[in-house]
Amino acid sequence: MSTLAGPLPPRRRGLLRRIADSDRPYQILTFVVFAVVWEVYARQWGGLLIPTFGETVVATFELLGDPELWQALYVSNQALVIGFGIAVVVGVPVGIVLGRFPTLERFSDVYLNILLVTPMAAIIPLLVMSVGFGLISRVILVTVFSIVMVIVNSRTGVRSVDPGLIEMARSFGASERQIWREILLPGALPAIMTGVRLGLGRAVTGMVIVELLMVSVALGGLILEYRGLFQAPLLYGTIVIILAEALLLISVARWCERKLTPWARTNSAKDPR
Amino acid sequence: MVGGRQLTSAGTPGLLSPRRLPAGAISLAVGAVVWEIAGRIVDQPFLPPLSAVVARLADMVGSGMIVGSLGASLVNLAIGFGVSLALGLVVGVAMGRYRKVEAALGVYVYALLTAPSLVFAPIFFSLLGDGRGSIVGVVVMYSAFIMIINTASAIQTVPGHLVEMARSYGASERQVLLQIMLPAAAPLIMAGVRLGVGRAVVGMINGEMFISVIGLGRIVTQAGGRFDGAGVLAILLVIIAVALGAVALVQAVDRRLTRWLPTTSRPATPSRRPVPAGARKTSGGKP
Amino acid sequence: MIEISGLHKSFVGQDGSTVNALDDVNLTVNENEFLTVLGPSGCGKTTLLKATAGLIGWDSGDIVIDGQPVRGPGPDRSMVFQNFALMPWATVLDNVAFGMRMRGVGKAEREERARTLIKTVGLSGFETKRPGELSGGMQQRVGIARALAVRPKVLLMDEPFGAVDEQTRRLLQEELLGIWEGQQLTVVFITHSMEEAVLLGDRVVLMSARPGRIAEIVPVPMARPRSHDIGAVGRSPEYVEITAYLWDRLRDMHEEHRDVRAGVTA
Amino acid sequence: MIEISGLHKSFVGQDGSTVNALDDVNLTVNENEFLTVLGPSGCGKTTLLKATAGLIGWDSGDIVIDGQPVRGPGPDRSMVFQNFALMPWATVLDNVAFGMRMRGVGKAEREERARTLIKTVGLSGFETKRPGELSGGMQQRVGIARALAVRPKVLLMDEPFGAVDEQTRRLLQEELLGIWEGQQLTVVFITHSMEEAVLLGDRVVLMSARPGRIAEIVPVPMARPRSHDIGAVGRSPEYVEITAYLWDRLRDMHEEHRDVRAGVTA
Amino acid sequence: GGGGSTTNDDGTLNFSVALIEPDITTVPILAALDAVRQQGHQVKVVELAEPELAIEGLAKGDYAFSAEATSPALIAIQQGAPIRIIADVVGNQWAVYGTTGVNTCDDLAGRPFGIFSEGAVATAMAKDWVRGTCAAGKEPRYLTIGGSDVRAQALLAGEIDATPLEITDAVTLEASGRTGFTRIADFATSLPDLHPQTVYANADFIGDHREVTQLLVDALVAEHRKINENPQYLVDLVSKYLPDTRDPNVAQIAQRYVEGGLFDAAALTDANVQGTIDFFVRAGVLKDGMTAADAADLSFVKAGS
Ligand SMILES: Nc1ncnc2c1ncn2[C@@H]1O[C@H](COP(=O)(O)OP(=O)(O)OP(=O)(O)O)[C@@H](O)[C@H]1O
Ligand SMILES: Nc1ncnc2c1ncn2[C@@H]1O[C@H](COP(=O)(O)OP(=O)(O)OP(=O)(O)O)[C@@H](O)[C@H]1O
Ligand SMILES: [Mg+2]
Ligand SMILES: [Mg+2]
Repeated sequence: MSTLAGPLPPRRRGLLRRIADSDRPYQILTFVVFAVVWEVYARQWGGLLIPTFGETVVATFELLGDPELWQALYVSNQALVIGFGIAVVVGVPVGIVLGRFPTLERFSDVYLNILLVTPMAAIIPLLVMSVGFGLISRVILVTVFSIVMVIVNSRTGVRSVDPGLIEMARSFGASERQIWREILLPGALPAIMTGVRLGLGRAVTGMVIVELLMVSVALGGLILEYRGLFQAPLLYGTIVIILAEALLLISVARWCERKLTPWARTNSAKDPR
Repeated sequence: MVGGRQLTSAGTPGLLSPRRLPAGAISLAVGAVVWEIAGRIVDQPFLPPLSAVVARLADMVGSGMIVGSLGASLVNLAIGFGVSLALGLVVGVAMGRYRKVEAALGVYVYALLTAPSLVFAPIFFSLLGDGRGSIVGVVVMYSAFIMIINTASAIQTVPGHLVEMARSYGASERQVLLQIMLPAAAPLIMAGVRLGVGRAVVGMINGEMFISVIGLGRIVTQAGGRFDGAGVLAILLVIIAVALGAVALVQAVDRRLTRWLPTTSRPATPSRRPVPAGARKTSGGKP
Repeated sequence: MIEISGLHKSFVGQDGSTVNALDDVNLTVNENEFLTVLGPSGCGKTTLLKATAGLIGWDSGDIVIDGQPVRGPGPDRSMVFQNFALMPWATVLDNVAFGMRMRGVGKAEREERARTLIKTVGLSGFETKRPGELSGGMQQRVGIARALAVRPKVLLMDEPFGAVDEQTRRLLQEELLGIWEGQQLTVVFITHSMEEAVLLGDRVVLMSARPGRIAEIVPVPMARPRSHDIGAVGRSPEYVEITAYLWDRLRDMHEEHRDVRAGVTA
Repeated sequence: MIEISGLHKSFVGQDGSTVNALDDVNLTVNENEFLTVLGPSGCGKTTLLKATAGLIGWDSGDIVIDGQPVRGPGPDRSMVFQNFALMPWATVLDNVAFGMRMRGVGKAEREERARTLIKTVGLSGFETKRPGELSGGMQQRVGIARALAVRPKVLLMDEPFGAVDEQTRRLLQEELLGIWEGQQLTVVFITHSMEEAVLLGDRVVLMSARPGRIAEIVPVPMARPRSHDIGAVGRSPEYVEITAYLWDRLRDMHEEHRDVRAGVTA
Repeated sequence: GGGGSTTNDDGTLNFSVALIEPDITTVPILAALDAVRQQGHQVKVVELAEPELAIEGLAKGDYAFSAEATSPALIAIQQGAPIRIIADVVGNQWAVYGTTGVNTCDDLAGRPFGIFSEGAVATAMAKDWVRGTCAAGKEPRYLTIGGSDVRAQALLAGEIDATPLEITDAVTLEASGRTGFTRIADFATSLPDLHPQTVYANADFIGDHREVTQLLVDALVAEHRKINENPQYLVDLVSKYLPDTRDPNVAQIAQRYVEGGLFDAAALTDANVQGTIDFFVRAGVLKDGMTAADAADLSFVKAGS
């Protein structure tokens, strides 16, 4: 490994060097590999439901011009926004409580695990039977999908906060609530944000799954329709758009994370290469 | 109020870990009672009382349906989770440590984490056929990415001064990874592994529900289709038992690996007194 | 007044062995006294201070402050931590203001007091830096400013000047003495510097190691106020005499301890 | 021989401001020299030491050790960190053995050497404890033992005895001098104690604050070996003279610095 | 040849058949496959989750036969997949049921009407019906809900006011004890030429292995005949092939299928295959221009009868 020691390289560097140092070439490289493998596989062994890369790209742009897609996105995202909002608002405090009160944790642990491992697809029929097909059940499913990630990571985050800081805060008479807000929350923030990112991913999955399996509206409905009609490029075009949305949301979360945890950069061990 | 782990364990050293078991058992028992009562009160097919579900389960076990299915499912689970764990650690550490790896792979890892695996059923089917391969693939899909991301984040939060210290002793990159990064990141990594193992179990069932319909997934699909609440829940009990076993295993490893972790938690004894005077006199272990 | 009587505290380690950190500690700190504590590394000074702060529990014994038994931290006390205990996510200004915020001091006053104290400890210009960007000594000074900012009645200081150079230390000592002389304040001050213990203290407590006990309490007769010219105090004959005495006592204790170094029981 | 020439290093803070930590530092450390460094808190001592250790980069200038420019850490150097940098998950024994493990020392020898050094720093009986269970001074001693264990040719020590009591410090000083006298070893030793700097050093480097520069290098003429009776060295007239001189110089620097405290540029 | 098949030394075949969640309508096929097995052939039955997967496997030649909704097969055929429809699984069994107070299409104006996704047969029929019978501007509000069974539950729970159901679910609805549900449209009578569920095969396989295909079709026709002679035979088949199904209404359901004359594998003709295609073209699921000859190979049913 090259080291960071020695005089730092001069600030103005050769073009080649700058290119090699930036992220872009690696991103482009992996993308090209990915696209080529996809194209070749689809051409050689593809079937009715496996479009080529090129077809998918075309279909994706086609979809983007289609008002039906935007309508579907709008409907689907209602459940996502509400459901994920609930997951964060409820999950973070619950995670902190569990990290802070070991007794509570010991008793609730089993249920957290159960929530984590229950295949939601299996209980969808039961969910439908109990709360019906409306927005509520979609919201519930999104929340159930994402909240465990938030809780588990928040809890771990709290556990890794330096206990000396809690002592310090208590010595200044911080109430339990203040300890939460001032020490546990910021100290656990990097881990919490990881949980939020994971949860966000899961929430998008939940949003689509519920529409696939329960009430085929919006994006899930589009997927089922394109699949039923064997319109593979449109099918995967829709999926690409869903993933793009998820990635966008995750980058927003990352951006927030960087804004919220600037101190993490001075003492983290990440190799800057 | 005052004091940390040393306080709670002062009189009962070594009792800490066995104590976990009864806690789980107790809360499960409470949950069971609540379920039974709720089930009786609600009296709806979607919430049959626990007794009915257990009876159904006994029935299913008696007919040999479950045991046979379970074996094959568990093998799929083990293979899939093993692959995921290896991927999770290797790719996760690489992404956490090297910015360029993260740049190259980040998008795909997040995309695949987010993707509802169901929609990839045709791809698995096309790539891996309708047998074990597809189901193992689904298990990997479900569990690997979450572990990769958690591991990467964990690695990124390792305190820089420890890495500096190790490098000052000439630690090689490999040694920094193995001796500093992994132990320091262990708590967060294990949190991810725990999520991963749970997801793997879900993947196993979903693979059996949404690609080729076999094993437990088949039983649960059929029960769901009949709105046989008791049947669905009976299978879920089995799945949850399997998963809890797997998670417990991970947690046991976790506890071994992260024993050093200081407590940020409040002590289990909620007394506001620093400790009743003299209460621990005998436990002090004065020579 | 702080009355500590019959205090016992032992730690059970993760490896199962027990360390007797405090063994029958009896100590009275008078109202507005400046008490300094000396003792070998690991003898239980920090433990004693944290117990007084109400941060850790103990096995038996009592700590009573102004007639009230200690049950936890209180607004009358504030502490300077040996390991600084700064919040890595907060700026210097926010770290210093933290204690005040916990005690409900309004924002404007908070900032003003914080800035004044940052100046006092010589960190002007670093208000917006985070701890990760400070040198060790600078971090320590942030912790001192934070503890002073809440204007406590009892100030518990755990090796507060250990990481700063002697000049800065002298300045901080003078500042501290000035503050102490100017208001109603009891100080318990742990240090490894005999000079510092004598220069600052009304009495010097000597602790012995494992099990931690109070070995001796040495009164310091030098006149107050000393803050105007600490250097002069350091040249007075009483100062030289007491320091020499402490030096001998501590050496004896150290040698004793080396002989019976058996504080750790399996 | 360590040759540092024209070393510049500035930190760009997260708030956008720049801190000049080192500004044109020139310094030669001779083979087997014991060099001590004094300077106001935050003047760049740690930065200089870390650069020499090959742990951080710098803006311009050179560090050359035995003819080889420093490009990273090397097996010839080991460092005692100001903030200890102990691995919280490892026991005292494992922490001390860490450096040796990195350098491929076999397990049996590792353990044996680690145990010897743990005894040297006065921590026998604590081999199986983890850092969280140690007092501040004990943690510091673990860090010292770890650095000594690898038997480096250059030992870089950043305030290594700052958190221990004076008796322990005296013992450790004697041990360190003994080791240094007994083998081929170059030591760069940062301290805040003028006494310590003079007692131990062949030369004392005075640094001035922000921007960090070498203000003066003061040779220490006292005879070697000094390890047998450090106390006696401390009573010699040369010692008293040099300490007084350093004291004056540092006070001047401090006052200067107070006037121009403008090291932070927006 | 296709069908993932291999030929054994003794001339018998190894091949796979893909089925989607077997139910009462598919058990005759399972029975027929047993008959094929008795001739020495090795038949592997794979249960898949989605009809699309079966079609995909069929098109790639992994499977020899499959049996499910007709429309995906037709769509795939139109896209050039080597698939041929060879026999009928069950006739048009669909009917629209409405809750209390819903008797005609107009009653549904603006009210929730449960359908499955686009492209599904039942959806196409329901929309066709709405187009044909509802007054203009009185369309119901469509609510997409997967699975006939789920829709039956939703109807029971009052989540929707009407929906197309299969016989099995209709019987369940009737047997639920809740009254007031009416059959507002019966596609079995209005669209008798539509065959929503058929048996289809990999074209290469049936080309290479005509005898085996014939064997299967004949066996299926025979099974259907036995059922029509005695509905109890179907009940027996269900308990043999779907042992964990404990539908208490199975006898009643069997009776209804037989009464409707819905089981007749040989019922496919060029005309009604064309009719089925035309219906899907009308529904917008298929593009214009497909003929019965493109989609079906009826030689086997013809040879049998
Ligand atoms: N959390 C803990 N768990 C276990 N043992 C502990 C803990 N804290 C302190 N000890 C032990 O208690 C003893 C006293 O520790 P303490 O920190 O009070 O020493 P100290 O006098 O402050 O030393 P120093 O001057 O080095 O800071 C030590 O032997 C230490 O190992
Ligand atoms: N990682 C960093 N980021 C930004 N600024 C830094 C960083 N490390 C050090 N500095 C700044 O560089 C200057 C010198 O720091 P350094 O740690 O070298 O001081 P020092 O001489 O060791 O002080 P002390 O005696 O207090 O330990 C300080 O002003 C500090 O604020
Ligand atoms: Mg201490
Ligand atoms: Mg420093």
